[in-house]
Amino acid sequence: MVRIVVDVKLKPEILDPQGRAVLGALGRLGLEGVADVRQGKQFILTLDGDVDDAILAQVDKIAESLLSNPVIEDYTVRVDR
Amino acid sequence: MVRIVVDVKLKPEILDPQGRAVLGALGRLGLEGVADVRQGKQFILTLDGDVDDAILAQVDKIAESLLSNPVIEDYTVRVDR
Amino acid sequence: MSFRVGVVTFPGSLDDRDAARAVTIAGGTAVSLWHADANLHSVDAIVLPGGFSYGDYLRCGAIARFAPVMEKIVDAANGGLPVLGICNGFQILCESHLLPGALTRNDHLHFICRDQKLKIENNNTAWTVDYELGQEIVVPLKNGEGGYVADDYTLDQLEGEGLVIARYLDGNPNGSRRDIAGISNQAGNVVGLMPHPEHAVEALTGPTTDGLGFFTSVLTSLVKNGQVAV
Amino acid sequence: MSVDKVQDALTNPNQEQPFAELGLKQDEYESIREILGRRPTSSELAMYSVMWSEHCSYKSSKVHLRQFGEKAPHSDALLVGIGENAGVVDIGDGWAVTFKVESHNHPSYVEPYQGAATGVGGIVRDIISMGARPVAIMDPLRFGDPTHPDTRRVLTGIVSGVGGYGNCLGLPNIGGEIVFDASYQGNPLVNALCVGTMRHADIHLAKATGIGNSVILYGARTGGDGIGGVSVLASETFDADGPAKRPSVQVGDPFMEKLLIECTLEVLHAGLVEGIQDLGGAGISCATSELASNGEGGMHVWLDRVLLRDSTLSPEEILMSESQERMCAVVEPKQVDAFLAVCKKWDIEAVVIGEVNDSGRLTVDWHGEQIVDVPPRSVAHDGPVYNRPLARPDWQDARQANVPDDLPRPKSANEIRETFMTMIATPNLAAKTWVTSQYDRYVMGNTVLAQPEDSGMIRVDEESGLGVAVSTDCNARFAALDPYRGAQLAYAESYRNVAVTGAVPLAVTNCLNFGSPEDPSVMWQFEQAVTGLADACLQMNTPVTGGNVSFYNQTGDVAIHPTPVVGVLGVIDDVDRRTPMAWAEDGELIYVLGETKDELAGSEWAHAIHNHLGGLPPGLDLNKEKTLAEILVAGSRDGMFSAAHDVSDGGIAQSLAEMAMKSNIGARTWIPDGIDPFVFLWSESATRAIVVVARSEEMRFTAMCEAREFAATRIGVVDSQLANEIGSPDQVLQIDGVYAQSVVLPIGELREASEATLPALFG
Ligand SMILES: Nc1ncnc2c1ncn2[C@@H]1O[C@H](COP(=O)(O)OP(=O)(O)O)[C@@H](O)[C@H]1O
Ligand SMILES: [Mg+2]
Repeated sequence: MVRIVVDVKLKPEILDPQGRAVLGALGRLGLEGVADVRQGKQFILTLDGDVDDAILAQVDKIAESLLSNPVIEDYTVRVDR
Repeated sequence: MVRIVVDVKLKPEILDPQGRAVLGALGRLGLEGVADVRQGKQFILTLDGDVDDAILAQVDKIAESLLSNPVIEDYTVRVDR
Repeated sequence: MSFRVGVVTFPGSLDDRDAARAVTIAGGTAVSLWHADANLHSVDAIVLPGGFSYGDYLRCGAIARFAPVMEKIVDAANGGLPVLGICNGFQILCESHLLPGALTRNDHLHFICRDQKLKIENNNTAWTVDYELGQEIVVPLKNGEGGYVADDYTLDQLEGEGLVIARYLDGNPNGSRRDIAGISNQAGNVVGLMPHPEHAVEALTGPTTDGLGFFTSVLTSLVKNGQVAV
Repeated sequence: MSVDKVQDALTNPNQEQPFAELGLKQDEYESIREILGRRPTSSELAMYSVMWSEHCSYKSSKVHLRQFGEKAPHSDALLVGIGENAGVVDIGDGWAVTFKVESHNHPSYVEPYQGAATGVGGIVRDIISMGARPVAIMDPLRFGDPTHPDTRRVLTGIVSGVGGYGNCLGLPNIGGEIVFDASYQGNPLVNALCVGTMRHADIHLAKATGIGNSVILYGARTGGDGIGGVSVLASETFDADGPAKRPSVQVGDPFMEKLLIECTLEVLHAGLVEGIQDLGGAGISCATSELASNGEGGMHVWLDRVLLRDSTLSPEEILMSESQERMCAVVEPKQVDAFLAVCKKWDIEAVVIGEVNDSGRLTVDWHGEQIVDVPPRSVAHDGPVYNRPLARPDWQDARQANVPDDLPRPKSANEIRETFMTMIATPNLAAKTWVTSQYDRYVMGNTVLAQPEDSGMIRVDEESGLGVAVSTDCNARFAALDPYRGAQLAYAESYRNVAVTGAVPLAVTNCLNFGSPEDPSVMWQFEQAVTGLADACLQMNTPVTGGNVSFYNQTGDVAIHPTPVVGVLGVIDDVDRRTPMAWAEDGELIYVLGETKDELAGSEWAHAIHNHLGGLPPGLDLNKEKTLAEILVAGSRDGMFSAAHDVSDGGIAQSLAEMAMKSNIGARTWIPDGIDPFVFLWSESATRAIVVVARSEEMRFTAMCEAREFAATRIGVVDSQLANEIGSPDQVLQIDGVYAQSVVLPIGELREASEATLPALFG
């Protein structure tokens, strides 16, 4: 069993209200020195068999078209064995 | 500038309707062989200064109390330099 | 004969019956379309209604975009078929790249349901011809992810070409860039709108009947364009 | 994995069993052995333990709840009564309505979001299982001290959970309650009510009829949810590595529930279903034993066919799992394919897990071996019944003697104004918009009235305008002072709220939230409340159609205030005739219906200003309540009222303020002769309402009240010019005759104060 991890985050120029809310809360909880907080999503795909380049290419396409919205988000794909 | 990454995911025994919805869509998009999909959250904290053990301990506490819900979620904290 | 306006039901669509009712009150014939259909049943216009298609757990509209019916709708819209996306429908139109930009989590992080004042900024689209330019209307707004975003270039372009069709008045309810409540494509046949005109078509159940204009507009413009023989 | 088979129970009769860990008493365990004539298998033990729990068997409340049946008024409207998933009432024209309220208190304290979400999910499935389309939900909620730090966690989570689930399901939220009281600190109450509509022909019951029919489980897969206790059994049957971890919290999937609604209605309308049952508490144990017990008495189940989310589940766990979003249907063999096809259309998994037979037994196999063989009635209906000791608490007299008469009251126009501003902003009276704007009230397009109106109102028939109104109410402080009258006052308020909108009250549901039944004081409160409610329903001719009991709402020795939430459903022939709460035009006359007495015990004023709870609750004459309702309904039908609003929490002051804020039109009002201004404004005497009458209707209106010998006092007139006259830029509510002075309240100032409270606390 192999796991493919897709991380999706908002592009830096897009406002992240959840990150901002966390940032505000951190201050109230006494954690100083945090300049910025961004919240992202993570998808963990567990595959039955092994991963080859064809599958990775397919996952990459799905990450781009389904798991992220390229207008506002960036993504990365990595294999976690 | 250092980044602390907090990954939050649902405990394995907790139902993840979001992951299930993605799993269904993957099938329709023709990606075979995916046994399971889980969706998690990622918080990326950017710090002005460096990170020491005291700060990490503080972040750990915040990850437990604010960023995750220990009743249904697990979290990990890592430093990304 | 009367105009056939298709209302698409995806699993998780919620306001499909409301949209159909609005079409009927406006004088059209509502035709229900199923997400798995690869056939538009020769409708003259289409409404993508509000709701939570496929649960919207991933990103609103992200999964619906891949529904078989959407392939046909994208082609038809590019060919000039009038399409109105309301709320979740707007999100689906953006995800399908029929409209630019995206809709993101409300800046206050809460779902919000309230009666919202809007200003009609373009009465030249298939869905707004029955309004006056600058007309102020009140219709319900209800969403968790209604903040319209696009890069500055796109926003400037939308504004420059008059493609913003409605803006929020009396307070921006969700952090939308430039108070944008709805936009259209260049041809004016595809319109996306975050608030819900279909909930403002009867005095008894809506805050006003101001929303009816969207549904009468499409009938008016179909006649004008001679797309349907009366 | 070794499984405890029926055969093992015979060959190994004296094996020790962990019945106590499963919550069974020694004598309960003995009676299971007696029923079976042997020791139960571990699967049977699992089934009995969960079905005989307080939650499922009503063992402590049953003897008292019987009153709802024994004192049931005769009603032709009642199509299905207590005992089914939800009661059904006839509202005319071939339409029927089903409604029920249920609690999800304990899970909502542990995990507020999911607890509240799954609470909504559960009650909605009860409504679907009657064959109805769910059309609205309401959420009566109780929280601890608003300033306690934990209240924020609990409230924000519960509100997002109710909204998150209900909004995604596409059900308008048309009302509810939000009340704060320190007694709920460790025991918030989440009661959820659902209303469904159907044609008479669509009514379905939970029965397994027709020998040879298939039993189909459909919806979400079964996981290890809500089986805390039974892991004792699982751990015994597992090998060395032990079972996987079981979730402590159930997670709701509203999208799955939405599909389940559409799919279920489609199979019902296609005539593919003989009997149907939702899966809630006790999961498959409950569904199969109830279906079999209500039907022809026999059922066989192949448990290994159940589709699982977690393959490590033991049969005991599968029997008890409370995984959400599942349903069970009894289907004729020739219709099974058609049934499965509809499921497929909606992308719902379904599997035949059993068959109806005439064995009179419920038998369950696990991979070819029999693990359960029981009489279904003994599991589902013949559970233990307790007549628990009850005793009037020793503190009750002292509490009733501690009257509020000596509490300092405002004594000047200035002090009245100050009290006014404090009271409208106190958390219990403040605007609840911050919460209710997180709920979709428009979806389905049939919401005629929703919060902050007195009742939620839904149009049932778009052609004729036939509709229903529903309200839920309970002032638990009144019930703490006197549970019998407190329950009746809750009933009366709910009844009045329905009548105020112009609907005729027809039927009742209730959710009885109490402390531990093992405490005789609590049991006494319970018995008093049930008796009060049953007596009121009999006298007012409104049957109780169903409800729910939630016990053990207490922290240590301290129980919550007894909180019998009462929901009343009314019918209105044409929703176009409804009476809203906001007045509309200059010159309309403002009347108070009913009499105001010095009744401040248990009032919001005593609570908010003095943190005082003592004395006797307001008096109640149900005959007068009925007359008031008749006036309200007749006035609505004859078009006499432009607005009406109930008077309850916060008294007349609060009602006038709410009407002024909703309409944003000024009014000149006055204190009638012969009554103290403070008492007039904040007393919580029952059986009162404010009505707004067009001048042209005044004669007809007063004649109607006189004919019925019901007090009607003119106390004001709608006047948008008043602001101009006194040079106020804002519309004003003016009260004359306050210790010979006028109190002027700009409506904007009222609204600001009222709307600021909740966001300041929880925003
Ligand atoms: N307080 C009550 N008043 C009237 N009926 C009640 C009350 N509590 C429970 N009931 C009835 O007892 C029956 C069993 O309740 P319950 O097990 O909660 O049903 P379900 O499992 O369908 O939710 C139902 O018909 C319910 O309406
Ligand atoms: Mg039930």
